[in-house]
This record gives sequence, C-alpha cells and structure tokens, in this order.
Amino acid sequence: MELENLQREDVLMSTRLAAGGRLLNRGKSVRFEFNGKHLRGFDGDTLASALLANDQMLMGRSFKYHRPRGLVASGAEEPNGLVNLGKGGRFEPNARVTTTELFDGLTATSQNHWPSLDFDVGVVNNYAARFLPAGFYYKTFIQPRAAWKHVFEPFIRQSAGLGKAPKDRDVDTYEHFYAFVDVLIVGGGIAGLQAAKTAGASGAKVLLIEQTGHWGGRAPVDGAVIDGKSADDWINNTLDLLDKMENVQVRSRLMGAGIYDHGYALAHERLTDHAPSDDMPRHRLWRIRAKQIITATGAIERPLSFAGNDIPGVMLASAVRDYVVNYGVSAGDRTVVVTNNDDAYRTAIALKGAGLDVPLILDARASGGGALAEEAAALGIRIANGKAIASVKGGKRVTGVQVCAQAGEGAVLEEIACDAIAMSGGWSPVVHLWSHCGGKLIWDDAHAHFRPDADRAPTGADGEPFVSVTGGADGAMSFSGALANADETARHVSKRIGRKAKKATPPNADDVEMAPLAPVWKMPQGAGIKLRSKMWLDYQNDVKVSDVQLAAQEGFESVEHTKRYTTLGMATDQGKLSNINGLAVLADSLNEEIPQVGTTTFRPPYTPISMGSIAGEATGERFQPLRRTPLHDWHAGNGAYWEPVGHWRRPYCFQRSGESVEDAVQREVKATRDSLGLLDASTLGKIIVKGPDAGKFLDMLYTNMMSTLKPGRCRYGLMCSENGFLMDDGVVARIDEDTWLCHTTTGGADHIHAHMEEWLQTEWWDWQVFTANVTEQYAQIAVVGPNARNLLEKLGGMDVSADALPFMAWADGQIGGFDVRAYRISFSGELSYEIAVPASQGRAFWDALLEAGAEWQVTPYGTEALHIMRAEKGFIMIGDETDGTVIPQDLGLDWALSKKKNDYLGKRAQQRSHMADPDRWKLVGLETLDGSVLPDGAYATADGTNANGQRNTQGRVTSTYHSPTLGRGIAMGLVLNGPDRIGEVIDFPKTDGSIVKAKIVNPVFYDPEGEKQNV
Amino acid sequence: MLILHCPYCGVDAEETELHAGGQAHLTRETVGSDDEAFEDYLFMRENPKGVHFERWRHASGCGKWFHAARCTTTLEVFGTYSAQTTAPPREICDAISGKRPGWSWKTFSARMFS
Amino acid sequence: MKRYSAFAIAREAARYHTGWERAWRAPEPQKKYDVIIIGAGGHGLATAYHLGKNHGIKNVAIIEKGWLGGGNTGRNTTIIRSNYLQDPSAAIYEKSRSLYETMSQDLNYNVMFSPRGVMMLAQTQHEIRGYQRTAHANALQGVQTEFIGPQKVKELCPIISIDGPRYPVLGALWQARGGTARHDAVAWGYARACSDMGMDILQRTEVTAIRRDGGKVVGVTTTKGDIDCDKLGIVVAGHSGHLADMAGFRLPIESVPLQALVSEPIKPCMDVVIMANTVHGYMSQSDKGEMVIGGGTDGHNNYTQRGSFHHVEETVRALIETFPMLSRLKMLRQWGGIVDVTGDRSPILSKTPVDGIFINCGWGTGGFKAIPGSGWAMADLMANGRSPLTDAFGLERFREGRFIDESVAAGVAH
Amino acid sequence: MSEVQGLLRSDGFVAVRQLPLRGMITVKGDLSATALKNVATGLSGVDFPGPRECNCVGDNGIAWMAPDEILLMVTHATIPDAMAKVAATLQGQHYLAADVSDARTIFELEGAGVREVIAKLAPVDLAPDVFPPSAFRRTRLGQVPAAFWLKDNQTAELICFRSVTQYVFDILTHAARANTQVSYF
Repeated sequence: MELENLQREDVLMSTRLAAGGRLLNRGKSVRFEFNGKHLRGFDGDTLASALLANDQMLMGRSFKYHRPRGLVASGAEEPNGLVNLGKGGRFEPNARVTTTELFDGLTATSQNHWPSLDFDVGVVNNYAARFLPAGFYYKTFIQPRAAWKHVFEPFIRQSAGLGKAPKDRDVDTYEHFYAFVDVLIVGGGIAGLQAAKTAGASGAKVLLIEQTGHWGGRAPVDGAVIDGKSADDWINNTLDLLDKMENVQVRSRLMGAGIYDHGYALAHERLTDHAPSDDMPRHRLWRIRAKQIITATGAIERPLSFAGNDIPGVMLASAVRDYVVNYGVSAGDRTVVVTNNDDAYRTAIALKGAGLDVPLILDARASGGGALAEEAAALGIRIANGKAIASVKGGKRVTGVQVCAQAGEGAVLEEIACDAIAMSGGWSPVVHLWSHCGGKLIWDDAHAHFRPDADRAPTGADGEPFVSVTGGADGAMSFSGALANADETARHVSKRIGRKAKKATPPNADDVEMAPLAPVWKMPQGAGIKLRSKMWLDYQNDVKVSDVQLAAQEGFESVEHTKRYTTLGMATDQGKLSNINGLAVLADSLNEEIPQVGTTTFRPPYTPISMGSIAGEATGERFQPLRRTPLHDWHAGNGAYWEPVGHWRRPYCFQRSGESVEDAVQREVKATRDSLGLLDASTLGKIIVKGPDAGKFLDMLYTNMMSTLKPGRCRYGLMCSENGFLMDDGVVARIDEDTWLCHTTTGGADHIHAHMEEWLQTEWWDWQVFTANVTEQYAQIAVVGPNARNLLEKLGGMDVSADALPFMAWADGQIGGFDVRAYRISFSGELSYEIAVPASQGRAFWDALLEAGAEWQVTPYGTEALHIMRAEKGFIMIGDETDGTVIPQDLGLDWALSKKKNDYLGKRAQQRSHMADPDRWKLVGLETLDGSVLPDGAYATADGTNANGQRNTQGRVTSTYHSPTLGRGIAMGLVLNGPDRIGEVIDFPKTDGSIVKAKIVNPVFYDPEGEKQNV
Repeated sequence: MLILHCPYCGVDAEETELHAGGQAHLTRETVGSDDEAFEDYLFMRENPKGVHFERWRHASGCGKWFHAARCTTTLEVFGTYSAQTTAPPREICDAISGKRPGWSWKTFSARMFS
Repeated sequence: MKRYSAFAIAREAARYHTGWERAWRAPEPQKKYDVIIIGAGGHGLATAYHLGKNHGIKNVAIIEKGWLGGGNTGRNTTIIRSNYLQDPSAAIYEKSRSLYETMSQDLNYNVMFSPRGVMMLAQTQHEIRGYQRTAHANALQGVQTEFIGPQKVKELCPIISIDGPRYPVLGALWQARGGTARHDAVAWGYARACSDMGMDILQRTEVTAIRRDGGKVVGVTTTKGDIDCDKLGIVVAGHSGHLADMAGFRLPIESVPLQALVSEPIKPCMDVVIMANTVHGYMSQSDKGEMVIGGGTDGHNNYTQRGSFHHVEETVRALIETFPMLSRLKMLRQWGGIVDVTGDRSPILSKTPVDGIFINCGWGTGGFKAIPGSGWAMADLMANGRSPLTDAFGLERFREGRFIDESVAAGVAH
Repeated sequence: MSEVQGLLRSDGFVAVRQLPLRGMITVKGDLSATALKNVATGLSGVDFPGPRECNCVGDNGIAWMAPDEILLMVTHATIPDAMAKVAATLQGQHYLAADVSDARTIFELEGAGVREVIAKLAPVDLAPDVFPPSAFRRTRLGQVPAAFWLKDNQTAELICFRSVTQYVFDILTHAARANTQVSYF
C-alpha cells in the first residue's frame, strides 16, 4: 500500500530547495533545453544539478543492457550522465553532465536509446541479460561464418556506442601553450592550496591547477573549519595570499590530464565550454615542464555492491551531499543512507539540515559509527547497525529498499519506502596521475584502498623522484591531516629543488573522531548468485559482481584478463568507480589478497580530452607548413595543377581553360621540344661544401670522382646509402679550388644536407669541411629548348655561346640586368640552361623571361612534362626508377661508379652476395607492341609459380608515359638480364588479367647521340 | 617526452627539437672487412634493457650531433657528450657506475663486439 | 572441453553460469617437453597450436613471463590485411588473412573477425603509383586488391573528406577482405585450443636462462625451475634481443615504442579500416564504438611502454585533416607497446646459430595481422627445419643484402 | 590580416609584421679567431655575442648560431661589400661564408604579450628571468625551424626560412589573436 503511494508521488520528486546552494547565483536564471524540453536553472549550476532540479533523474541508458541510468556522482567520476551536447559545428557526444557548466541556450539530448529515453527498444537486452553474461560473444555467434559480419556484428555495434557521431566541421579553434615551472600542483582542494602556499613561500615558481571552476574541493561541503574560519573563508584568504605571490600562478578549469617522462605534464584548459564564444579558443592544451609535480587530486567515493544498486536514485553519499550543499538540489525527499564508514553520516546530517527526510541509515558495521553517528542519532535519524540492503525496489526510479543483515544471505527484515539511496563504500585516492609515469601503489588496510607508495615514485631524467602526492590523494582522510600532509610534502619538494620554505605551522582544522571503516565488497556478505547477478560494478558497461566471478571461474585470473573479458573499467569513466570494487571481488573469487591481484595500468588522460585540443593550431591552412617557391604566386595565378612534393607544392602542369591535365602536359612537352620551355627548378637542393678536405669528402659521398672536377665545370653524381642503395643524384659544380656546390633532388635537399653533416660530425670530424644549405637563397629556372640560347642572348649580358659556356659548364654573370649563375646542364635532352638568381629577384627574372620569350611562344611546364622529357632521354628519376631497393648497377650507371676510388659510401655494401648477383633486374626501355601506354607499376610475368603459389615475375615497369614526341607509349623498367634481351617481347598483365605485350628496347628513346643538348 | 642537454650550444632541448640517430660508438666497416663484420656494423644493435649509448642531433637547434648515455627502462639520462669520441668519456662511465653498481663500459663493448 | 554455442549459453543461463569450466588449465611444469615456446602472445600460442594441429607435436609448453596475450597482442589496433608489395610478405600475410577467416570456427571461439575492408589512401601522385604497383603485384600473388577512385572511397567511408584542402584523396588501394578482429579473443581462443590439446601454458613463469650443450639447446631455466626441451621457439616481441642475448646470439633488432589511442565510443559511423600514410595515421571503429587510432613509433630505444606525446599529436592532427568530425570527439585513452624493428622492417622467422633454437620476431608495427600465418609458418619451420613461407625471412638475409623492404610502395608496414 | 607592399602584417594582442629583406650572412669558422670576430663586429657595429645570444641594432647584428657558426646581419644593400670584406679578411683560413639573405624571412612581434605568443608555438621557457632581451634561441616554431630573440620585453624578432613565410605568419597570427591572451608571464 505504502509502496503504491510512492509510485504515484514519483513525479514530484527531486526539486530545487528553497535555500542553499553555495555555488549558485540565484539572482541569475539560465535557460536550457533537454530532449526538447525547455528548462531553467541558475548561474553556477552544472547540467547535472540543473537537470536534477528539474526532476530529471533519468539521463541515459547503459551500454549493454540499455538499463535506465540516473546520476550517481557529482564530478569527473560520473559514469551515467552522458549527453549529446550542442548542435552543428559545436556538437559534442558523451558530454559529462556533472562537469558541464550550465550556460544560457545550452541544448542537450540523452544518448544510447531508441526511440526515446523513457521507452528504449534496446532494453530487450536487459530481459535477455541472463543470456548475455561476461564474454558471451566469445562463446556464440560462431556459426555460420558469414553471420558475424553481416548479422550479429551490425546488431551489436548498433546497440553499443553511446553518443552520435559529429557530422559538421568543428567551428571552434584550439591552441597549445608551453609552461616551465619548478613545482606543478594538480588539484585545487585545501591540500593543493596549502601545498601552493608552502611551496610558494620557498620562492619556487609554482603553478596550481584545478579542473573545476571553483576552489576548495570537498572541504566546504563537508563543513571544514580551518584555523577557526569556515572553509570558504580560509580558501578565499589563501587564494588572495597566493595571488600576491609573484612566483605563484593559480588556474581553474585547467585539468591535469597526464604526466609523462622527464617532468612533462599535459593539462587541458576549457576556455569557452561554459560560455561559447567565437573569438576565443575552445580549449588550450598546456604542455608543462615541471621540475617537481605534486598531485593533490583528492579521493573518489566508492559505491556499494548490493542488488539493484544501479536503479536511478541510487547515488554516492558524497554526491547527494554535493547537490544539496553546492546546488540546493535534493536527489530525493526520502533518502536511505547505506554505508560502511562514518563519512556518509555527513550526508544524512546535511539532508536533515535541509529539511529532507532520512528514514534510515544502514551501517554495515555491527559496531556502528563514531561522533558523526551520534550527531545523526541526536537529530532523530534512525540508525541500523550491521544492516545492509538486500535489494532495491523500483524500475526507472528507486521506490524503496529491502533491508537485511550484512552478515547474512539477504533474508529481508523489512521494507522501507524511499526515493533515493545515498551509498558509501569508502574512499579511493585518485592515483591516476601518480601512476601514469610509473608510480607504484600500496594497499592501505585501514582505509581499504590503494594509495601511492612514496618509496616507488616516478623518476625523472636525473633518476630522482619527480612526482609527490598529498591530501586525500595520499590517503589523508581528515582536514588537518590533509593540510599537514600538504605542508610537509611541499617542504620536501622544495628541498628537492634546492629551496627552503620558511617555517610556518600548517593551519589546523577541527576534525571529528571517526570510527574505523569496515571493508564491504558485497552486500549482504553471503549474497547468493541471484542477488550477485543484480549487483552492478560498472554502471555504464553493465558489469556485475557475477560477471567478475564468472571471469575468475573461467581462468581469467589476471586483473587485465578480467578487465578485458568483462569490460570492467573500460567505459568512458575508465573505472573510476568500479575498479577497486571489481578488484576486491576478483581477489575474493581467487582467494587472494587484493594487493596480490594488483591493479590495471592507469593511462592518460585522467578524463577524456578533445581531439581538437590535441591538434591545437594545426588545422586547415595551418595543418602543415606549405613551402612556396619565389614563383609560387605566379603558378597559382596561371592554372597550376599542384602536386605535393614533400612540403612543397610544384606545378604538375599549367592548365589552360578547357584543357585537360593530360592535354596540358602533352602541350608543354611539344612546346619545349619544338621551341622554348621554362621550368621552376627552385626546389632542387643546393648545398655549398667548402674546405681543404671538401674534395676528399665528396669523393666519399658520391660514387663517382668529384675531387678531379675542374672549377667552372659540372658533373652528374650519384649518392648511395651505406647500405648500398641509390639515395639521391644531382649535378655538382666546382666553384673554386676548395668550394663545390651540390645539387640534390627536391626531396633530398634537407636530408642530404643532414647526411653530409652526420658524416662530417660523427665519422670524419678531423676533416676540414664546412657545409651550408642555400637551397632557398635562389630561384632557379630551367630555360629549355632549341630557342633557349636565343632567349638568353636577347636578354643579353653574358656570353652563353657554346664556346663560352659549353655543355656541363657554369658561369657567373648578368642576364637582362640580373645577377645570375648559369649552369649549362640538361635534364630534358634539349639545349638547356639552369639560371639561378637571388630568390627576391626570382619573380622579376621569370617575368622578364616570359616577356622576352613571347616571340618563341615560351611555355612554362610542370613536373609531369619534365618527367616525360627525361624519360624520353632515358634519364632515371630518383623515386621512380629507384625505390630504396635499387643500386646504381641495376640502372646501368656503372659508369658513374669510380673504379679509382677504393672507398665511398655504399661501395662495401654493393659487394654483398645478393647485390653482386648477376641476376638482379636491370634497367631497359619498354615499347608496347600496340603503342599503348604500359600500366604504371605493372609486372612482367615469367613461367610458372613459386613455392607459395605466386606467379613468377621477371621485371616491372618503373615509369611509363605517353610520349608526345614519339606519339606512342614509352616506358622504363627493370627486367631480369634485360640489357642482354633487347628486342625480346615480354608480357605485362593488367590487374584485370588482360596482357600487354612489350618489347625490350634501349632506354634512350630520343636523340641517343645527344646532339640536341650539346649544340 | 625526453629532454636532453646539448653539449654544444648548452640548450636543454626537448625531444621535438632533436633527431634520434641510433646506437653510438659503432666502428665503420668498409671495403676489406668481412661480411660478418660489415653486417654487425650495419645491423647488429645492442638494444639493451638498461644503459644505452646513443646518437642525437640537435636538429632544430644548433644542428650538432651529440652522444647521450640513457637507461632504456627508466629513461634516466646519465649525461650527454661530444660526438667526436669513439668511447664514452670517463666522467660519464663513472656517473653510470655510480648509479648502476657493477656496470662498466667494457662489459658493454665486449658484448657489443663479441 | 565443453563446446561453446548459443545452446551452451542457454543451458548455463538456467544455473546462472555457475557451470562454465576454465578456458585453459593452470598446470605445473613437467620436467621435459618436446618443444618449448617462450612467449604466450598471439604468435607464440599460434605457433604451439599449429605444431599440434598440423604436425601432431602436442608435448609442448608455452612459457609466459606475465599473462597470456598481455603484450602487443592486446595493445594493437587489430588491423588485418595482406595487400603487401613483396612476394614473401604477401605470401605470409595472405596465409594469415585466410586463416583469420575461419579462425572462429577452427577454435570454436568467436574472435569477431570482421572483413569490413581495408583502404590505404593515396594522397600524392607518388602514392598513387606506389599503390598501383602493389595492386599489380597482388594480382599475381593471389591477393585480391584493387585501386579505387576518390568517389568510391567516399561511398565506402562517408565521414572522410576527399577534397583536402591540403591532401585531397586521389584514390586508394582497397582490400575488401581485410578487416579487424577482437585482439584478446585471438590469444584466448588459441590458449583454450592449446590447453585442450594437452599443451601446458605456464603463466607468471619467467625464463631466466637458456641452457645449451655446446651448440645445441637443452632447455631453459625459469622462475619455476629447469625445464628441458628438444626444440625451443623464442616468440617474444619487444624482448627478442634480451632473450637472444641469453641464448648467446645477437639480432638486427631495435625495440621502440609504438603508440595507439582510442576515442570515446560513438554510434557506428565508419565500417572500413583506413590507413593514411602521407599524413601517417590509421583508424577503424571498434564494435564498442571507439575510434581506434594508431600512429608512429619513437625513434629511440625505450622499454617503458610509454611513448612521447608529440607522436599522438602528429597522428591526431593528421587524422582530423582527413576526418574533420574527429575534432569534437575526445581521446579516452592512449598507450604504448614495444615493437621490434629490423634492418629492413620485415620480420625474422628463422633458425638461429644455436641448434634447436628458432626465433620469430621483428614484426614491427604489423604483428597482429600476421598471428595465424606466422604461427602456421613457424610451426612448419620448427617441425620440418624449413618452410616456403619462412625461407625469405631468415637471419642470413642481412649479411647477404637481400632485404624485404615494404616501405618502397609508399606503404608503411602497419 | 593585411598586406602592405607585399609585406605581411596582422594585429592581434601582439602585432605580427614581416620586415623588409635584411642582409644575412652565415659565417662558419673558428669563432675564437680575432679576424673573424673583427670582421663581424666591424661590419655589424655590435659586440660579438656569447653563446645563445644575439646583439642586434636595427638591421645590423650578430647572432650566435652554433659553436662554429654566426649569423651576420647587415642592411640588404650592403651584402656584396660585406661578402667581399669577409672573403678578403678570412682569406687563407678555413671558413665558409654564404649569403642567405633571400633564404630567410624576418618577422617583428610587438606587444606586451610577445612572450606568450611565442610560448604557444615553441617549446621554450620564455619567462623574463630565463629569457631576457638579447637571449637568442634556435628551435621549433609549430612544425618548422625558427630562431628568435627579444629586442626588449615588448618586441621580438623572429627568423624563419623564406619558403614557409606564410605558414609562420599564419601560426603567429593565430597565436596572437585578440582575446587569446594567456596572461601567464
């Protein structure tokens, strides 16, 4: 009868109290929207407190069984209160309501249900729960084979997941910030504040960070009195004092996310989550280098494991207290408190003080509690010692509890109507940050929790400890204990960095006498399997006591096995509430002590941080540096079809209106061969090598001889890695007696320079050689084609005749009034000059060439035309003919391998059996019989298959083009004994299986005598 | 995220300013050395669980290569020193032996070239 | 061993699942085994499984320092593909992929192999040509892949941004029959099957010495005493150099951390595996809904299983560039594993200078996908002294200069 | 962001200005040699800097780049003479001098928050007591190499490679946007 009444009243529960709410500004009302409902809260509310105040206890559905889920906690540990927050470019899934500050216009929808939060079809999983124990998927869905991917998996994926996937591009911005401090203190509770005060007094640079928007942690809620002042007063005084210290910085809404090696800490700042704005970054990721780190991260209350402990309305005692004291919200009108320690009595007292009904306190300890218990009793609250909850009544909301003896097996003694349950299983220090970088833990029997083991702290670059812990995070469970501990820790830490904090007695707080806690991992002690299957450990992932016991029973004895088998602690809260309880159940099932079973590894971040903040400023145009040549803007304005080459962008070709990329390329080749082309070659590497030993050095670096090169002359050179492979090529010019200028490929510029420096600094450091990478100092333009000389002579200034500047020579001079260095080199087979001018002159010189070249229809060409022309000439291209597995011998470049030198980088490697093997594939030209273009990357088949049933091959295409000059497809490739098989026809299958027949030919397709380039 | 002191320019550089160059104090084998010695030089690496000598380049700094003695299991850095050496200097070895009793450069190199 | 099935679950449900037996026994070590495998990770267990299944060698112990499957098997991003360029790689990875297809049935354990397709994005001309080359090679290797255009990419993966701005997607190498599997389940399934064949899995047992009689192995010394054997397989990714040192030979190996991370779970939005090598990141969505993201390795030796955070930054910003929706997701967890990298970044499956000792290591960042194939081949090698699948992966290749280099196809070996 | 005569400029809580070309010569050699010191100080008119320092007045200055390298700064127009002077003075010694004026871009950052704009992008401690005016640092800015020094507590000069001018301008401008002060230093 009584229960029915409660059912009816259900809708009236959870409202805002007339008074109270220390964090609220009741003067400022805030509008927000939840599941389409328009609601109101106050400035200072979290989304959680505002929803609660609007009687919205039900907030989501669990992961596996889709059971109704309500608030459990009031902070970062909340496993249930997750919502889809915001819209469009500001949409965020899985936003935690307890850490989401309310702002005007906030919109949120609940997650993981269909069609609605109140009626969710997925709940069928709940009715089938008995058939879906831990690891059930491993045992079924095995037959038939195709069913997993096409039937079962889609179903499981659909019912899993939580929030919706964002659809729109993020409209917010993010940034990073580097900070360097002596002491980083994480956590703005009274311990963190005191530690900052003491460390600050030592003169150290201190940064104190707090994840929430307010200071003091639990102390004000728990009614601490410090040095005779209220906690709030002491906190404000301390903040003022810290504010006056030049060497101390305090920052709120800045969460310590992770601690990494060598004192590196990651902190996540939320700048606009509480007040969306277009002109500020949403998040700022701090990368902090600290000599010492103090974690003052407090402790988290543990749930108790009793049947039905996941029904909405069952909350942590501390959370119930927080909502009343901080937000003036009651979780319920009739709240049963259940505990194994004294702290929960504070909740009963606070509720009573707020005029709410506490029908009963169930204290699992036969001996009951201490001073706080007496205070509660004095308030007329009924207390039942040695009693426990047999099971919770209710569906989407608690309606009552069945009481039993903790010692028994759950025989129901009485039934109490209530609409909320405040539970406390004790407190667990927040050891995450301590553990990230290797800090170890010890088990504390008295408080039944793991806390940091100071003797096994994370160590830094000097091998000494660099992380300390204080306050609740260190297991200090009283105010005065925490303050004293903080002062001592800060002094110790100051000493570590060679400073001394002035003497000062730590503040003193009035502590109440606490009776010892009694570990309770199951309620009641002797609960049978039926009850154990209703005791939730992990609310979000639906892991129950019975699941952990099943894992142990099946041999998943390692805590890591159990975690992975049951998914305990793998939810978005990463087990902040469930880990210790689960561990205790596992230990119990294995008949081992909890410390023997050990914990899972704590990994960063402490709570999830936005991907956007990790990327920081590096999005859109700032994603990666884009390197521009001095002519970049001209290219961009003249139809450049870009090709990324490293971080450069080079024009692949210049498209004219209505012209296809292919047509443009063909046009550029013909125009250059027929008359005159221009290429922006500025990206080619240019490295000065100078010194008495420069020649000797270059002889080691290049496979051919560079020391004998005459000043004024150029030579094409090859560079191999010490492992023998061809790594780069380019033209080397000798500038004077002890100076050379080495050209490298575009991709090679930086790493070849680094390669040179490496050998000079680490192997031949006694050689007198300096190098300088001057790649970007010059704009370099290739003037190519039969009219190249005409153009330069028209501009005038220096003698570029065959006699004055023969093939493979260079000279300084002036052309058209520009100071230039002209190289008479050709990568196209045409008469060609490469002209270098200072980068700042590049654009003007380019324009001058275009203007003067108009009479010869001067045609700028891109990288593809360049490739085709070099291929027509049989010149190899690094990255095409080479791929890191090719040696010069494969490419018929033996002529470039000096026989005179007894050593150069790669020479010894090339003597190894496989590299000396005569059967290596060698470079040849390839001509399709039908004139078509061979497919890129095609392989030539040989007869039969290998031992693994793969088709045998005898060669492959390395580059292939349609040659406008020859009007047919041409290709280069590596073929088994190729050079000895000129004229032979081999098969190149396409991926569709059809065969292209190609004849092996000489790789030089165009002007084999080299008459054109040598005029 | 390591920090290493560049012995050339004196900057305490973080990993993102540095380029890791692998094991230090290799002896270059070349023409004339046998296949095994050459293979050792190119591929065989100490890869120890513990004290390691390695090469780093202060890439986005002064550009100099230097050597570091570092523990691969604790990431403790015993010191950094010139790249123009064929063996770690005495003070580095002493620093290591102080922290890792029983350790000595000889046992390292002995294993390295056995 | 009780078979797993829906019926078995229904039967057990009636008694609240109190009747399930251990998935694998917890035996005490015998004095001697025909074969000892060091390392109860995926590769070690798969090797043992195939020794029993293919070669009838069942007097086998698998010795594990920690907990089975506790190493890289349980720390990777679970990608399964075989679209490799070089013949030897394609052979062993394709063998592996095909074994994954029937693994759940073979082991009577659902490893959740999900052939959802693997896509390697081409975002430069160079990558296009590299992947076209791979597609040609695969066609001759019996590996089904195709090079697809950007529109097909967008169809298969709607959340991708194919139009850049920085690196437009120009196409992709698509292997429809690649995918993912539940990594822990692979180790657990093999362990259960090995145990059922009578093999002993010795967890929390550390090998402290490898005992030789002259040039031949005779057994190992462990924290649970001496155990003899005729043949010894070392399959301990991340610790291979250390074990080789015990056995008295050296390896062309360096151990470096590889990092991975997952986002919070969201509803299904991506039903393929994506690898973007130009920007260097790869990603899939787990059945739980997490975006599983893999990145690069550190350049220096490190046994801490903690990488440096800037690698995570590089990976995340790269993926946001290609998947803008990621920006508003949150990183739930990041971790590192230790991978063995060889001189050519390809694995070593080989005899060793010590008679009777075989080694399987050097899988670098690509080990998970290879587990069944590697086990199959390693078992063949240990039983018969050679195997066509392992011939090319011998230790001697470094001396001969005969490398198996996969990086050449613009593909990295993930 | 606006462009004045092709020079980039943006005004956030710190102004980011691209400066006109400055003459820059990379000189490698024995920094203890008097000849080298003299020609450098002679041409720039500033004292020879110690390690990790830069002395610079207007366009003229010397930055200590490495134990065997300085960056000599002069007005752009005088580069040919300066190069000739260096060559003449150091002739016969082992040294390298290269004109890198056009390979570099120089930015000026001005505003009270100049330190924190840089601290958003470079892994460097810019606290006034650690990084006073004339301190010089070669490091990473975002994803590219860069070097900078403070002329005073409000003004910094920053050098990067020419090809990444736009990128460096973009990330500096982003870091200097109004309302994004960190108010840390």
